[in-house]
Amino acid sequence: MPDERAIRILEEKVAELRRMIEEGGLELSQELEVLEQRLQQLRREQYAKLSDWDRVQLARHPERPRGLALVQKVCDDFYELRGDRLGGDDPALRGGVARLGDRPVAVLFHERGATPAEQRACRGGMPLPTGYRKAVRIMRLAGRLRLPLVSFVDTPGAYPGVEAEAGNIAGAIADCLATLLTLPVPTLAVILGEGGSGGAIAIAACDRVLMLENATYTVISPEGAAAILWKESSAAPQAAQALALSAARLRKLGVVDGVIPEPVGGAHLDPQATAQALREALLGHLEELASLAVEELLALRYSRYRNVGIRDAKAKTG
Amino acid sequence: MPDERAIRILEEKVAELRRMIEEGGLELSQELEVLEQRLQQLRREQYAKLSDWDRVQLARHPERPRGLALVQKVCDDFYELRGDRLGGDDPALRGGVARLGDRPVAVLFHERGATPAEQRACRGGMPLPTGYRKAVRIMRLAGRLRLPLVSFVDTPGAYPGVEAEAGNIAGAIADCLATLLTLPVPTLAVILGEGGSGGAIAIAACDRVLMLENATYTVISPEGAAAILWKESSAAPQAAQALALSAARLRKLGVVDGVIPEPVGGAHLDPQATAQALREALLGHLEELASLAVEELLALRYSRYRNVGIRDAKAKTG
Amino acid sequence: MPIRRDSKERYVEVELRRGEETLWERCRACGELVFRRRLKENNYICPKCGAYFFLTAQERVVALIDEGTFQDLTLPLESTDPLSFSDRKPYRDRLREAQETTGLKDAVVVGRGKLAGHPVVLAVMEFRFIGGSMGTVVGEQLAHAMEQAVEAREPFLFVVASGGARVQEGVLSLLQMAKTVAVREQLARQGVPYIAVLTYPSTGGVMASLASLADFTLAEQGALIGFAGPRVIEQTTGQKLPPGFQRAQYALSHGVVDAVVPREGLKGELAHLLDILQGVPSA
Amino acid sequence: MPIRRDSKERYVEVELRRGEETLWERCRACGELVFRRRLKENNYICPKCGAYFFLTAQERVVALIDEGTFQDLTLPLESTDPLSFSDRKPYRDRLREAQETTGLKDAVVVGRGKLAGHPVVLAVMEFRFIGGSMGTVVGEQLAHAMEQAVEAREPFLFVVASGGARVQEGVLSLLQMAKTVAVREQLARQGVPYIAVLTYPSTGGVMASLASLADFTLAEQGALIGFAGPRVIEQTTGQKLPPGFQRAQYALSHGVVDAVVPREGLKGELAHLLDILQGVPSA
Ligand SMILES: [Zn+2]
Ligand SMILES: [Zn+2]
Repeated sequence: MPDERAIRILEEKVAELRRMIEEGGLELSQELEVLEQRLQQLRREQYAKLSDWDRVQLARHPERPRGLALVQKVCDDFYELRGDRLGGDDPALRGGVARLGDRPVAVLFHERGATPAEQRACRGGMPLPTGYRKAVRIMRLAGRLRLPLVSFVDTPGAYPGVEAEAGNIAGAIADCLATLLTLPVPTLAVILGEGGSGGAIAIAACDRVLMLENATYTVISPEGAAAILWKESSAAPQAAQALALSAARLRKLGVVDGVIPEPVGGAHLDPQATAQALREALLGHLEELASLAVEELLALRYSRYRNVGIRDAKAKTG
Repeated sequence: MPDERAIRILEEKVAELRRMIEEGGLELSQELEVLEQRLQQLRREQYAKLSDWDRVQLARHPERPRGLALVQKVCDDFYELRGDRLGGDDPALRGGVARLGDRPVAVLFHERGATPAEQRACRGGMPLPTGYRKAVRIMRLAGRLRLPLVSFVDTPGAYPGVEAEAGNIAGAIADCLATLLTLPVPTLAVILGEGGSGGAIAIAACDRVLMLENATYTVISPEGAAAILWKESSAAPQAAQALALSAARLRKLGVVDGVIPEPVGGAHLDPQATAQALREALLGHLEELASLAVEELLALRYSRYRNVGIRDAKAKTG
Repeated sequence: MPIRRDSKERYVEVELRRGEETLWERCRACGELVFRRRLKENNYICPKCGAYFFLTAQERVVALIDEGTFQDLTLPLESTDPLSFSDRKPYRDRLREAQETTGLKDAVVVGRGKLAGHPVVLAVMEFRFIGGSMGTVVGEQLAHAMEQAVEAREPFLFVVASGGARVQEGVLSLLQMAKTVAVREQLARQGVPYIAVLTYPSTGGVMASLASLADFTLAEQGALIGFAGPRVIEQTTGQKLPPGFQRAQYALSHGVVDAVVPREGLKGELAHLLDILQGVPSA
Repeated sequence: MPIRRDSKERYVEVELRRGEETLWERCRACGELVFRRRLKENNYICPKCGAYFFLTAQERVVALIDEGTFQDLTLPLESTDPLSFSDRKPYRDRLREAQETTGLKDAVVVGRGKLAGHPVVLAVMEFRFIGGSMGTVVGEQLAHAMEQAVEAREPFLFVVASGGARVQEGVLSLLQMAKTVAVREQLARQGVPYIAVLTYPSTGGVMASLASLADFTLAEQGALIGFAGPRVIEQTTGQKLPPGFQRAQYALSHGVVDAVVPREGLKGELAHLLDILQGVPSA
């Protein structure tokens, strides 16, 4: 982000002027306006040239709207459901029931935690098997009660640790997929921040998959790909580019059904506007999906996933 | 068992004579025959007057045929399936697929262990949540592959321990019941030894429920009932009588569909004959159930369990 | 029922209230005398120490259902004593005594009413009736309640207060586990929501069947939730029980319940959930 | 692929065999030279030390399927390199090299044949092809294999040897997890048995989808079974890995597989299972 420094300087100046106006009562509003316009312009210019690696940073931005705070902004009401009924409850993958517009829905979302203590408990938003098993429970509940399911995806990936393996994290993710793909209700996913690998797709393999403009969705982190394929961690920006992890690339690949624009500079600069845009997109897709008969919905979903990548595997004689 | 001592003495004499005949080549076979007849007669007499408390002892007899050894005798072939796919595998509740006559079936059974080490691992045949979750997995597999399910029940009850509660043993039993009662294949249970409370019914709520002649099936152990209701442990024999836990009483109550006779003196005196009788009973019931359409099977099952006890709750005006 | 204190949960004392109408009641947790009307106004929470008193099934109904909307649907059934059971006292005598104490025929009340305006069908267990145990009558009443919920297409609310299956009806009680689960699966098939509220105690056969299978499970603060009772576990295994074992917070952290709610917040919490579920099941 | 020894499992060494046909092969576990024909006769288990050599997909087929009954059903597909991916080397070059080494178009062989007389449809992964990774071609071949099994009403056998999703096809590889699971659900609906055999390695995206959802799951002795690789776990968490971590016996004791089978017993074990399942699916 080459213009980053200019933007920072301008931001400081704007803040300074604003303070002077407010505190000292100085008449500098014209100067302020000029500076603000210039700042917006610079932001737009910088924003227009974001590299995929820049987007990875935005997707990970500590102030990016995500988790419970965002779900509460997007939905009209939310009631959290806890526990997998098998002995545990993972704070890194949460869910419940909510109203979205006029509709009751079931909701799943990754959580990174609001406080440092919560953040530790959420392991940076990397769920344990118990999280995915709670997700399966909530999916089944959604199926029983005919509630559409909305997934808010934001995880670096499932937790790579001994306790996760001891609890069969691979099987837990597979069970999520099997449940989600046969669920007799509309399913909708939106990638909010990081859509990291198996830990993300476990709740993202839906009838419709949306992405926020700067979100990423990838089979492996750019750092991981750099280490494995380039054999040097400094290749992460290149890897980010190569992996086609941006919303725009994935939209072109047909993996994503819609890209939701973010405020200039990124979602963290206006969480309320982001939530509002998200809400409208979700309401529109829900409306469409709700008009389908269950058999039709399942047939469309099956065809979508049965055929994914099929045109990328070309027939070769011999 | 008042004639117990006479029987033991006769048994010793018979064994002694037999040894003398074999080792010494003595011609005592006539005497042996007389003694053996007398022994059989005593056994029959004693057997005819068994109290329910006596049957509790027989059901718990350490040499009673049960677990893997019995399943292998009853079935033509058996392949064990291990693990709940959630992180554990309980040796106290086992299962797999087997052939029974011409039919592939799924099998579940309680296990108490053959060796002392196994017995410790099986906690006296009291399963943990992981055991019931493995049972649910095998039930679902039976449903997918259209395999009739055969349950061999023999447990003092689910394990009453901290780890069992921490793993939601109550929920695990409830899940077994919910899965079993909606399984789209014929289900058959036979109570082999102890059918102890929730830990037993979790796999016993089937289309047909059979009992070995001296097996018990009870809501609480006689000792437990004595402690709670009589406030003295010495009342266990009375409690056994009061609880109506015997096959004969339960057959009369309509809880059990068939009682399989045991060899005189109890199943432990001839495991092979017991297994054979069991096998024939199971084959007969399987044959009957297999002739039903799935919808009919489920309707009959629903009506059986929906209506259980209904005639025991009488309408009362006022 | 011994008095139990648990340092991990503020509201944890549990007492059996006497049947008689007296002006004052002595709190067995703190020993203070409490004015009975004051106690009632305070949701039967001791104003001195915060201990919870048992609620009768009728008091639960009053606490949860909007005034004037409750319709009693309890079937006029009582047990036939199918085993002719007698321990130190005949079961028939125990039944008669429990009926006299509670004014009920057995350990559950079934009805229909509105909760903060939302129609529900509910079943509320009565702990004073032989420990809220489930025999053939309770099983039939619960089945009936769920069938009413399916018929009315209204959420089913089950308030649990039960030590388990009724010993005096033997395996017939055990089989009520299967019966109630079978009917619960009809709710599921019909898309009818099922909300369970677990109170002190929710254990044994009821917990190992219907009470564990709700779509939404709330625990009243201080509730005891599990399968085997704490004393049985200590005696059978010799294990030392961890602090807070089987209490509502323990159930929450072990994935068994969705929320722990103080008694005074229960109706509001249920109203919140029913608000969200408005329109479920769809007609 | 580093050589790993695990004191808990006798057969645990794993090696990559060279492509060339040589008379002798050096065992990287014990360092001894082994006569290649002897190695082959011994199921590619080192006769000196018991180490397992990797099997190619074709060798797996030979080891499992009755002679003369195998019919190759692999579709004539290869990757279009949908992302035009290049790291230090273009993906197209990697594909070409892997194709030359293995004689396959991608990392899986699909076919139909008899196993001890029992008809099966099988898919066998080829670890030498870019680590047995699953991209769009592998996903399509697996879907195709399962559809063949449904059509023929024959059990589906999946022999896993995969490190996970193919990085070079990005999210399209990730989505093959959903694709293969969706088709697996068709097997379930149709009552077609699905048997998985997990070998070294069975990790990553393949394990977190199709490979975890079998009706019957056998692990070859020494198999590595899990989601995250051991090195990733050590690096991310700093945790010390327990002995035998993610090995076949560990998977067995953690409820992930039904049996651990030495390589020489694998066909017999599968035959036993198929014997019992005879007549499943019913026509
Ligand atoms: Zn008090
Ligand atoms: Zn060697």
